Amino acid sequence: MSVISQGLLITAVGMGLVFLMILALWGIMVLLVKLTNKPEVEEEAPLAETSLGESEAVPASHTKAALAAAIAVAYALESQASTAGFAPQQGASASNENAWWTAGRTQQLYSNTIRGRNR
Amino acid sequence: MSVISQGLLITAVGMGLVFLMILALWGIMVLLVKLTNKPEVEEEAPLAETSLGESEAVPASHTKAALAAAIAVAYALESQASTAGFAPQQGASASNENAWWTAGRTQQLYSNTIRGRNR
Amino acid sequence: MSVISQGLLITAVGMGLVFLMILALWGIMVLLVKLTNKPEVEEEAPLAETSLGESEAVPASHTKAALAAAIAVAYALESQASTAGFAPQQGASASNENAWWTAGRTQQLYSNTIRGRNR
Amino acid sequence: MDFTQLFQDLSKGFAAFTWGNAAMIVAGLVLIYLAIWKEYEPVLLLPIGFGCLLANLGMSNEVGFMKVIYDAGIKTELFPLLIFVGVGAMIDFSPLLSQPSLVLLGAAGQFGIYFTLLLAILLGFPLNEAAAIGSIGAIDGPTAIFVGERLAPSIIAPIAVAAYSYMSLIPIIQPPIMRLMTTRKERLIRMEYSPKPVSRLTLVLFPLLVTLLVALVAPDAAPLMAALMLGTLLREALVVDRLSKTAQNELINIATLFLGLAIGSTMTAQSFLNLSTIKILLLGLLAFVIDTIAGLLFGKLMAVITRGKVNPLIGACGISAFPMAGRLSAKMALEEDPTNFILMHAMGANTAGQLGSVIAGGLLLALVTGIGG
Amino acid sequence: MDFTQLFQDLSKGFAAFTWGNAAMIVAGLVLIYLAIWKEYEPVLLLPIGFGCLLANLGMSNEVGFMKVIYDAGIKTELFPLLIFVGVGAMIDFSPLLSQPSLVLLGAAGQFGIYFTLLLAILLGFPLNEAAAIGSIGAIDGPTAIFVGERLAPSIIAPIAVAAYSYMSLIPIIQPPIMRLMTTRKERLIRMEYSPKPVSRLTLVLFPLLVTLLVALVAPDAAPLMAALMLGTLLREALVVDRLSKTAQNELINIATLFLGLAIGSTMTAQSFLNLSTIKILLLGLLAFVIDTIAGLLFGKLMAVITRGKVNPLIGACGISAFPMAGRLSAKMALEEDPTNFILMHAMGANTAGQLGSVIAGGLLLALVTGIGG
Amino acid sequence: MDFTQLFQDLSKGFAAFTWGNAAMIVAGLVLIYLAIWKEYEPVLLLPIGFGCLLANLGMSNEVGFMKVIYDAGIKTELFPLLIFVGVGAMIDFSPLLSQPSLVLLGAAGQFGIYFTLLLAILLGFPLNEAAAIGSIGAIDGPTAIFVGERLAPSIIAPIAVAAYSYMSLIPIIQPPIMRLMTTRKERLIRMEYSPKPVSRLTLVLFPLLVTLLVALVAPDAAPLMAALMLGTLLREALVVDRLSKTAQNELINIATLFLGLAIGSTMTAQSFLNLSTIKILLLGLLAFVIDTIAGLLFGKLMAVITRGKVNPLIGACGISAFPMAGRLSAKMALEEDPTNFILMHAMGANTAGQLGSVIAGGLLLALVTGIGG
Ligand code: NA
Ligand code: NA
Ligand code: NA
Repeated sequence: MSVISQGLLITAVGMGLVFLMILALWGIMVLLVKLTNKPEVEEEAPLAETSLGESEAVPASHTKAALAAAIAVAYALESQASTAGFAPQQGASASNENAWWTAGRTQQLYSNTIRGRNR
Repeated sequence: MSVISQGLLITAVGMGLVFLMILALWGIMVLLVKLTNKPEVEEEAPLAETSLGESEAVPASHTKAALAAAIAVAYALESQASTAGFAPQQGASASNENAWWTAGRTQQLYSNTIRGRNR
Repeated sequence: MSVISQGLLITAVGMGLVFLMILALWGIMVLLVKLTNKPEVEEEAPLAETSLGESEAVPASHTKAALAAAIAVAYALESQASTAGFAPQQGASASNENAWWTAGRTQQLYSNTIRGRNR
Repeated sequence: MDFTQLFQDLSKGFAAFTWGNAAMIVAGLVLIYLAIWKEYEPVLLLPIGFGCLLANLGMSNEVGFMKVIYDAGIKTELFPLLIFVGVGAMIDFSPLLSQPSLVLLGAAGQFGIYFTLLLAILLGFPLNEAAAIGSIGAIDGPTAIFVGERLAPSIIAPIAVAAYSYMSLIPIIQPPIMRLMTTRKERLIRMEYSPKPVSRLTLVLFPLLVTLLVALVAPDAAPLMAALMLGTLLREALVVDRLSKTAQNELINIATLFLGLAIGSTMTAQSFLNLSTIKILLLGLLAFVIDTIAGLLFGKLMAVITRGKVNPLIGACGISAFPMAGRLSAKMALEEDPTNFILMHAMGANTAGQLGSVIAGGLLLALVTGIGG
Repeated sequence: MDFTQLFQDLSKGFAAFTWGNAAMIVAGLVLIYLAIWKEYEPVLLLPIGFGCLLANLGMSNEVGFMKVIYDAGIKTELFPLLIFVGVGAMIDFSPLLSQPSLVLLGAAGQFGIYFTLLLAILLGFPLNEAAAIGSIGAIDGPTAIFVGERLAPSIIAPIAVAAYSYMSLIPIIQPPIMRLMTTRKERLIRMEYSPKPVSRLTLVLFPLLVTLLVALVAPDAAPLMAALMLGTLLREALVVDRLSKTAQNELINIATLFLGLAIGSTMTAQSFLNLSTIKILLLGLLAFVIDTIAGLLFGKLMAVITRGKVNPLIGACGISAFPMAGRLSAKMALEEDPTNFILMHAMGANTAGQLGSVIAGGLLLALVTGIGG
Repeated sequence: MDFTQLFQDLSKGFAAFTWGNAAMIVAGLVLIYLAIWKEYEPVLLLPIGFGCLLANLGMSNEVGFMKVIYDAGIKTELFPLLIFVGVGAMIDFSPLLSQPSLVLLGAAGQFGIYFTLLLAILLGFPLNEAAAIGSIGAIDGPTAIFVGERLAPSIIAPIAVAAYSYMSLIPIIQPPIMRLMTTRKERLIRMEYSPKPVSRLTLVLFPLLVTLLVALVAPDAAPLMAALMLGTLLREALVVDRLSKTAQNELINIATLFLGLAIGSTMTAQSFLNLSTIKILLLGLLAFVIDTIAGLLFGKLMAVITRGKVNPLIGACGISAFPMAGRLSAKMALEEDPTNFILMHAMGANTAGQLGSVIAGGLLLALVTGIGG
């Protein structure tokens, strides 16, 4: 068999297997998430309020809280820079999506730190 | 000689020697402590008072000081956790025993940190 | 050739080459500094004033600033001790010489830390 | 006493120096320049550049202390693996696990590997070298070095240089392709934030299952994947902070420094200054472009299938290049619409690309050994 | 072109996989579960468990990168020694030095070693293996691995697993024995806080003298004791903080991670799945029990001799298992009387047990080599 | 069963112990004493002293784990180089670059090397050993070990001990010579603070150019200089903080600890307790004195040439011994005039001495190999 035929064979088999394995991975992940995560009751909002403590007017405090969160995340990002941390929280929790959203806003504000020095 | 006889011999000689060496160690330690430690004059209490500065009523301040010490030790224990530190003070000093006592109280209060994560 | 003649030869050639290389290094350094450093406008004094902000009476504030700087440097030296840092600033800047001067004063005040523990 | 010999001994440094060495030193200086002033992957390009200097000043990986380092870390494959333990401890797989379908993007971004392999064969490279060159398309430094070192150690230097240089050039290479391949409407697509929480159990079981799967199906990728997943396990276990931090700091720093030096020390004039190197560098660039195009096309396909619920930009993260590609895609979406945050999805696709790259690298190894060996 | 061979090459992962491997993978997962959710010595059981997975997925200590790590750290005995340098830098010997008589408790807690050795011989193990199994009774990971690796490297895996697993099970194994063996009155005994201060000179000379003594009398234990005492010296010197901190952090973390992986990588199905392993695990458990009983009995003896000035509970710390056993004894005393703090005495006895274990391990090596070799 | 053999095996520690060992243990204890209570270079003298203890208790560099460490780090020359990477990352060359003429002082402080070499030849040492002894005059630990290990590994122990001991004794050795060689008027000379700023580009190019120059002209010094300059490059690049900090901490700490132990482990009674050692120690002291005198004379010459713009005290920093010598000179100037700060100039001369020492060490290697080899 010529080298180019070998190459074509490798390409066909290789990409096929890559897709097969990724599909297998997909299945495993779906199954895994389904088996290991029970539906949870919403518990974020009250928690956040409790932890902030003094939230009186909802809209205002919400803005403030978001700002505070953004600053906190920015600080966390900054301080995590040395370990190339890029995720807003280690060990995703129930408030996962909000954290990412906030991180997005923060990164926007601090866009000059996106390409950090230490990676 | 059968294997079991060998085992018995090893046991006899081994435990004998372990005790001998531990006794030797005992002697060395007693001697070492005696030779390297001169009798010291009590100097803790005044030191403690001086360092606290404003101790007026003895019993009250004592309690406060103990509490402060307990908190300090708790904090130290917490922050030493990453190096599996368990002793209240590095390099024992004259106030050795008080520190241990305080550490005991503190560990009691914070018993959930006794089996720390990092060891 | 006798060993001592060899030694004398090595001494002559060796010290000669050391001086030659150091001279070469001198030339390289002079050239390097000349080529890579453009003449800069003085910008220290205003900067310092701006950063301090509230300097009213020059002599008094100068003393205070020097003291503040000395304390800051002392603190920096102390905290850098673990990495054997001895220079007042990493990456020399335009205010290079002042920093060294201050460091000198500080080291004088804290002379007992000159022979640090960790080097 | 022989003065001639003394002079020879003193001038041996100059005597061994060639024009080729001078050229390579310039190349090393360029790498160092890119590292320091352009901040292109400085932790790797700086040591590689300095190693290149050393290699052409009589301190190549064939003598002395650089040989010791090279033999200890590259020949044993230890450095790439140690780096992967650290990288694994830095990766958060929860974005991927909360949106498992993103994993498909990690497959598409591997087309560049095989495309480059074919092209390299056409350019006359033997199969093993062509495959090693293809591994640049994994767009993942440790994978490329691991695969390259096994298949064709003689061309490991240009492969590593291409892999790391282009990876650091991602913010320059990808955006034009992204703009060309997607419509403004597509780039404006907002992606729903999945409300699915990911439990600790999931995050712990995931690395174990992936290790198992890959070790069985693509055993040649097993060491790489195992190292990566070990790092993730240390991270998600939450009970071994000591080890997780060590992996993310001392271990990866030391391994990175010496890996860079060791790779650089193979860049001697005689091994690097030839037509092959230029071909490899060009093929590597092509691999990056093809990977990006394939990823974007697959992203567009997913956008169509999901009826506009997937922003095709995240297709470009499937190439790996973790975490730069993920950040870049999110940034591109923000440029179109400053309120469109797709960072989480981009990172999900990016980690999928990381997994896909390791798997593809392992399969490549197995196939080339099986067919060509 | 041979498709059969290609298929074989692709399926080699599956082909080599046996039911035994599956069983061992389950075992590895159990270790990981215990590490993460039960927090049983996670820094060791997690790497061991993961190494076990690797070993049964084609990455044992006989091939590839795990062989490199195993040969570099276990065969050379370097990992246990590096760990001991770190442990030494964490140990404060002042509680022991201010109450030297506590050192006697460190001898009693070694009976388990010899008892287990005898039992192992009765169960048919050859002398070297029996002694290696006995070393589990030292109740100290590095000592057991050091002794086991020299006497019977083929059974190092079950020995290490037993040593570390049971050590982490101390809070479950010891309390019932402690309650059974001591009366409530004994457990209520308060111990005087010795007012003797310990000078810096004492703390510096102590590790030097111990090194000297052990190197002369039990030279086989010398490397272990020297490493431990080096750590203590770095700690107590007070002038080399840099080194002391490095020993307590980077050095011990890196050594622990790789020791765990390397030990785990010896747990292949063919070496681990046999009757011997089960016997070893049972004997190991027995060793722990005997050690505890002997320690408590000796504690009771000391209580009698000192006329009730010694709380027998601290006898249970003489087994080593530093620092878990020390903490546990103090906790048991607190459970009886919430104002009875014996932590300092318990730690003194515990450090004595650490010394005793190393000495006993070294003597075991010498005796078995001398008699059986 | 042979009880005699058992007894022999148990008493082998005592049996191998000689009076020589006892004497060397006392020597080791003296080193430890100097390290801890006199704080003479404790990070090195403490491990060396402890290594000396081990060497004379059956754990020399010829057996067991100390052999592993010695072979891995000293024979491969890796430890001195790793230490130099860390030292380089700690050195700030801007004082030198803002006053380039200070570099001349770095040449003068190397006379001691050659003077000692000649004296050693007169005392009957063969050429290679004489040159190795001369390397003590480099007054730089890693350089002395690097050169000594290549030229005469059998006397590496006294060389290393002399180098580090006297280096730590700098505050005792130099002041009397400084007072004797300089007038009060000279010591009162104030030095202008150069206003020249040093740009980042300068600081980055400097290590690269120095590496180039030394590799071409003194290739034998190339590894040492390359390691030092790599550290400086990591520091001044400003973009690889991770690597710079790792070099300054973990890397140098681990290398220092094991270098010390390994050097100490060569100090067995049979290799150390002889007349040669005493001669070497005396010659080493002389080397320090000569270096200081030569440096001061050169400083006086510069004072004359510059018409009193150079304080001759900084001549004493050209000997290397970074950073102790620099600090000491500045302190001596302060003693005469509490407002005369010459720390920056002293540090410039001191870093020049560091460069000069490495260069002189490399040339020594080349010359001895060329002439004597
Ligand atoms: Na890829
Ligand atoms: Na024990
Ligand atoms: Na010198």
